Amino acid sequence: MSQWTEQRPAEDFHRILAPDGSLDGEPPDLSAEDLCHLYRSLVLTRAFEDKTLRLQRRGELSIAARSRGEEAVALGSAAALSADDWCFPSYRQTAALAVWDAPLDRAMATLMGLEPETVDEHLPVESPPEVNFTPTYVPLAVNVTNAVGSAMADRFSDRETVTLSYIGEGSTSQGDFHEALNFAGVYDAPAVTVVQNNQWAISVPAHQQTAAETFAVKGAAHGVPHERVDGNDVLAVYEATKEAVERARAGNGPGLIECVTYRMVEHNTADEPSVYRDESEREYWAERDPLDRFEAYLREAGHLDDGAIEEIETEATERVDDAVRRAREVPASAPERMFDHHLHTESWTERHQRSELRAELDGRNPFTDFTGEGLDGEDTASKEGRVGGDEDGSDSTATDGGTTQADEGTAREEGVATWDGGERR
Amino acid sequence: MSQWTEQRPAEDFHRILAPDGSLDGEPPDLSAEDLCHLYRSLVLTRAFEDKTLRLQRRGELSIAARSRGEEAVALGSAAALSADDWCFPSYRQTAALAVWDAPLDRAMATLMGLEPETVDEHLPVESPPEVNFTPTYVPLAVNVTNAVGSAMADRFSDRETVTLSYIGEGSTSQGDFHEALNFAGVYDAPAVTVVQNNQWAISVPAHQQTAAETFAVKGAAHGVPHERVDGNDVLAVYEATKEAVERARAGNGPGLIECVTYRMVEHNTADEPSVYRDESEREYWAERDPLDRFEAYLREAGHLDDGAIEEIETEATERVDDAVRRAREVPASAPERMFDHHLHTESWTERHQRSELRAELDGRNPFTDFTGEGLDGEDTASKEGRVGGDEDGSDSTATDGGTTQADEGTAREEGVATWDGGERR
Amino acid sequence: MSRTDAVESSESTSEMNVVTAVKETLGQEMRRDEQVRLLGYDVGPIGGVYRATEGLYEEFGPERVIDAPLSENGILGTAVGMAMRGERVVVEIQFMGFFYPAFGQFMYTLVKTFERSGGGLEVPLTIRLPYGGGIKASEYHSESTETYLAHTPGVRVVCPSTPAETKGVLAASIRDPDPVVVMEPKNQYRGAREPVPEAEYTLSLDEARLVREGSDVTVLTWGAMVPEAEIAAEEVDADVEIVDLRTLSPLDVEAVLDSVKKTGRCVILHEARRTLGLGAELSALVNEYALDRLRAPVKRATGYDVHMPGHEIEEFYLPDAERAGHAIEAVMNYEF
Amino acid sequence: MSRTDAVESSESTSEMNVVTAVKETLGQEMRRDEQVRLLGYDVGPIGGVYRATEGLYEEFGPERVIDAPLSENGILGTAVGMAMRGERVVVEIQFMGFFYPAFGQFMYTLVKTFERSGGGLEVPLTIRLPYGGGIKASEYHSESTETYLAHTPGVRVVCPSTPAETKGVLAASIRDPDPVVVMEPKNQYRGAREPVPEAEYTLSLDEARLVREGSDVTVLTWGAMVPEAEIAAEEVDADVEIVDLRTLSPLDVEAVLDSVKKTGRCVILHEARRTLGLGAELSALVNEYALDRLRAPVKRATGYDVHMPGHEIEEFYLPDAERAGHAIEAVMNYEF
Ligand SMILES: Cc1ncc(C[n+]2csc(CCOP(=O)(O)OP(=O)(O)O)c2C)c(N)n1
Ligand SMILES: Cc1ncc(C[n+]2csc(CCOP(=O)(O)OP(=O)(O)O)c2C)c(N)n1
Ligand SMILES: [Mg+2]
Ligand SMILES: [Mg+2]
Repeated sequence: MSQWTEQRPAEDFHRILAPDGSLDGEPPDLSAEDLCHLYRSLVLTRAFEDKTLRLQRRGELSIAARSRGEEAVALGSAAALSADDWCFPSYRQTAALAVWDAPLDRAMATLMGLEPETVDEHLPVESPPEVNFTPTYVPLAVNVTNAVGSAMADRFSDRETVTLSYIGEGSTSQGDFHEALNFAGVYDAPAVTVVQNNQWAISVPAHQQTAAETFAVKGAAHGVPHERVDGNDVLAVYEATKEAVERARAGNGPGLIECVTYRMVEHNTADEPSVYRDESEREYWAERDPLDRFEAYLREAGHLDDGAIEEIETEATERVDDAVRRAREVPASAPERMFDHHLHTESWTERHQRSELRAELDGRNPFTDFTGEGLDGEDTASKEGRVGGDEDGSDSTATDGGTTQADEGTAREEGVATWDGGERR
Repeated sequence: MSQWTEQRPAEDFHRILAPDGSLDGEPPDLSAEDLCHLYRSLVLTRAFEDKTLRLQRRGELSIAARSRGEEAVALGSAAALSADDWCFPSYRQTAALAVWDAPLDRAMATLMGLEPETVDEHLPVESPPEVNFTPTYVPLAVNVTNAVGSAMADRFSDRETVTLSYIGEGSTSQGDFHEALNFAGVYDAPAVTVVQNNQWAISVPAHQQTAAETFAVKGAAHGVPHERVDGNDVLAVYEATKEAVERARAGNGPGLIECVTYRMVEHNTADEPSVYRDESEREYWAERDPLDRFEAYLREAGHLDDGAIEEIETEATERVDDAVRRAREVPASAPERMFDHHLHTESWTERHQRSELRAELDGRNPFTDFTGEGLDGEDTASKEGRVGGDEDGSDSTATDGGTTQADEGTAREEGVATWDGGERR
Repeated sequence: MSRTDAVESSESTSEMNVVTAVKETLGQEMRRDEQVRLLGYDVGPIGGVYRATEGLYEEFGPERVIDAPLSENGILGTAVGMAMRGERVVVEIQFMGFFYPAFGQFMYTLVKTFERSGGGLEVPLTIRLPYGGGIKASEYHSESTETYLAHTPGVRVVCPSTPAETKGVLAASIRDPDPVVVMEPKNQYRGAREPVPEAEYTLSLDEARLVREGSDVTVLTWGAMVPEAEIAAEEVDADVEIVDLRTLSPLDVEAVLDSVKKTGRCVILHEARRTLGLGAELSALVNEYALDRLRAPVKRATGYDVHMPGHEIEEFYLPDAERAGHAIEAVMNYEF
Repeated sequence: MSRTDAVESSESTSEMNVVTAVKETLGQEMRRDEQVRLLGYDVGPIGGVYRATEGLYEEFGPERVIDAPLSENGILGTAVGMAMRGERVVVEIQFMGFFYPAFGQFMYTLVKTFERSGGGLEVPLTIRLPYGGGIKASEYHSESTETYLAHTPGVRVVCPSTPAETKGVLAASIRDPDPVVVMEPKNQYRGAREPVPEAEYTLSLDEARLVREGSDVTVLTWGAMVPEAEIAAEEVDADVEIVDLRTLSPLDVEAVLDSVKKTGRCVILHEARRTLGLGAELSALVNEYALDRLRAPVKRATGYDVHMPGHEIEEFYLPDAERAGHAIEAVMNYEF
């Protein structure tokens, strides 16, 4: 019985830069500075992700997923946003964060598995990116529905902001994707959805994912205007997204953009693609690499030269190393962090269980309470005020059970243990 | 703020019979006998459903939903099946059951709210319909996914049977619908899905349900061939479905058919449509009535005359009255029926709770067991054999806890109480 | 535990049943805060299948009272997105039994966003969930499946039992910064009317309500079972204390333990199936923290471990004053 | 309660861990019955992300080992349809935490079809659900949320704890006419190997397993917590009886009560959150039917009522031998 055969997607999509970097159409109106910022962000993304791979191999991250060879998708599309817009990424859009200068140290600390409160405390945001990013979701497709809701809020409140979200081609099989697009269509929501079609969902190829001709055409089911673009051409991605974003901003409803690319590398560090696909196919795609292509174009246009490139690469390495250094300096999260930010008030149960955990950490027996009045005389029964939540601007009073907990000196001695290599996600 | 405005759907769909019953295209190859059977089934459907309305008003049914004016959809499409095919209806497809001569007494008893075991026991199926029908589902859209699974089973087992399922246009907004069509497309499953677009989902009009141009076009999202037909033209519905069914049977994959019709009456007996829609719109649709149209055609073709029609109507009334009579004679279900057919073995919990209920019915206190060994000396602790399930062909042994329970003489004295009319579904 | 009655005699009141209380409260909250928006199918011109949103579409228009496509998961998922942006969305799910398709968005985003964002993103959303049996409805129209919700962290689950409670609890839920599920006892929608204050007020989302004081046995219950407990209390030969939990998650454990420690006996009365119904947790808590005060085992007067049966026999499934009374008598007669 | 060991010394055995036991059993059952088909994403050429289906695609081809589009609800819904037509479908959901989007099909068709059809349509389907923590994975990869399943009638929920148990329980599940969820303790997938009989065999889906006899205290547990209970039993100063529930729904109540009545003390050990975790039901049952034998309150050594934390601190969430030992000591030292 044969394995999947790979299929090359049709190239009848929107393209501006030919694979060799020559112009195949009219380039969008971007300044040299803008173009160089895009390039710099792409280099930074690659440096950052390659670093996560090395850290994972050394046991500092439990898992890492890269977007190598796919960076132009998130880069070009996120660049089409404006300040105050919202972005709901999935896990393969580092470039969207990079292009908006989201703090790398926080991203790295999060990948290291630190609790969000620990990251907030030790790596506070100095200058937040101008675009609002939601945390990445592990469950697939649900972010698209939330993003449409975000856009509906803007539409109902007459704001001009636009919401952009990302989804892998595999995840378009989830009902959430269709429900989201249908709502976007019905309410003319200013929501732009990008399908990052990298041809693979772990081991399942795109042509086994759906019998539809393209992923773009899925928009037709919901009356959502759609376009299919060369996902390795940052200029085409930028232009198509810009058009959809501005149409949405003007009140003319949602858009769907399929960006055709290829997953050049493993699904994530727990995956070994040679088990299920023909790895020679990578050569075809390597010739279409988004970085090489864009670099050739920028050189030809006179925006870049060897010196500038070297400088950009050095800067990227430094920024990534700096982020790693800062992330490593964050102390381990206190175990009690696990209780944080569930509800805005602390219940009897939460307070009781916090004290059980505290007892366990102190080497005391956490099961000595037989009356509900507290462990070993600790008073667990009385009510407490509001804790956690938005510290600024609300009338909440933090208590010692809340987020101000600073007793952090446990775990994380010699790096996080790795996940058994045979187990994959 | 205005109410919804109604929109008349475009009539650029497949049509054979014009609204006045004259031919607008080539009629399908159906014998006079077949045509008259279709007509008879339509008359029967209307008689049956109108009866349910009267029974509901008298308090014998808690709720009833009719397909008046929409009957051609289920009629024409189900008629396109062959013996051994499978059909997964929703609740507005009485005509599909009628055309395959499914027992009306059982359908009526089920509407009266009797437990399925009671119906089986007292109204055993004498000659089962040649097409296999699943029970109707209350939750929307899930039947379509199951139907695609049924078709996948046929395809993987190299059987030539086809599975047909129905869904209202409102329910196409559920993710299940898309997930189902996507699977059907990927596996070339012999599954035909009919969208019964009656323009309304309770109070929500079709044009607020989706921004798509049509419901048929939703098939494009999944590579499923699709067609849009005049749902009030039984011949067009038949022909389109026949084509899709035979394509599927030949191994060429699924089909989606949108049948455009109109909900002439209330959503169900708990609904009052004049609250939310312009009821004068019914006139436009009354001129397009599927029964009148088909009757005119059959008269013109010489297949029907006044005498035959009268005979058919009388027969329909008699069959319906007979079904009601037989259904009414079924004794009320024993309360213990609620435990039947959950699992094939009886657990400690089930046995214990059955004896609690028995105690309660006997006026004894059901909470006297403080040891787990049974109520008032009843032995609840020992294990029992397999019960329920497929009585024939398996090695199961029915016990007194199982389906042979015959102690039935409770409730159902003066008809089931009606549901508060102000509450709607 | 709260003992104060919602109704203070000095205030001006109107007679309301549960469904009018819902409607009045929604209107009041929408007038008070323009970020309150309703989302659900049939909430618009028709005013909801229960008429709980009647008149609101006319008053506030389609951008505040938003009729949605027929998808519970789409409704919940987009509502979460709206709430992340500061809207106070009130979602109506037509029947509790139709909540299940939305379980993905419930688990992944509704209950998780506040935590995953380290407190950075709030989801101030309210889900109205008509629940419970006794209305002779069809399959999935009569469920009481709060276990699926109450086992889940990151969301409040509350269940008012009277018109006045409904108003205060629903208003508090809408104003609360956490996601809250409000289970509405639909068989009380058109039940008894009582005077409800016309002015705005909120009730605690953390505290149980003492319905009736007694010294022999505690009945723990909520929602539509509260009146059944009250009838049983009148009929049995024991001095019954009734605690209306009101907040099913998180639980007011203190109120539960205080009452049971005082009476020494406990009966739990709920419509849900018994196995892993909320009664299991309550019984376990009593066992853990009040064992030495117990004069009898805890008994659970509940539904059975079956799919909610059709309306022909649902009355035999549903617990009522008689079943509650039997349980009370059983624990009263128990001797070690 | 079953006391027999799956392994009888006369049989020929191979060394297996849990994941090889799964793979061998699937292969055996597929050879035995050609209506056994696997459905899930990544079950094909890659052999599953855990390699639990490795080699099966090559042996049985794409119509028996069916790689599906990425939709848990679509997978479950189509699998139910296949099962209604007599196929014995084995569904793999990659992680228990990804089951939630399929809750609609689970509630509406998987658990309901047999009942709704009055026994006319069976759903002989098996869902393989790798569950549990301790593998340093990310969000939603470490859940133990059996409550959502076990509160639901019409489906069996089982959880084997060793390689030999896995083989017998999985085979029995596949052959069973009811839908069965098999929770596989994934942190044991590559754990200790033990000799497992090569021949086909099945184990009971109705009975708990006595892991260790003792007279002072009963520990009720299952799955990956069984070895933790065994360690704790060695370390504490008490004669510990360990009951591996094995079948979480329906429960083997008799086995639970017999053991607790004998020892007079009970500790429950599970990974799930405490509130409405299965321990609540077990504690309530003990309370209801063995109260007068109890020499101490029942204690629940469990996870906390929080979202499963990230891998940095999950070890503090997860119960283990130490937490179990504390609970055992607490109930041993209790005096009325
Ligand atoms: C609801 C859900 N199901 C399954 C998974 C496990 N999973 C993680 S990534 C992945 C494949 C996603 O493929 P695709 O959408 O194409 O995105 P890509 O990884 O190619 O960027 C799967 C199955 C998940 N995270 N969430
Ligand atoms: C999952 C689910 N959600 C909601 C309902 C309640 N409900 C019953 S019928 C209906 C409208 C269905 O409209 P449509 O699909 O157009 O079918 P029609 O009634 O017009 O035939 C709704 C909302 C349900 N039965 N199941
Ligand atoms: Mg992909
Ligand atoms: Mg409709």
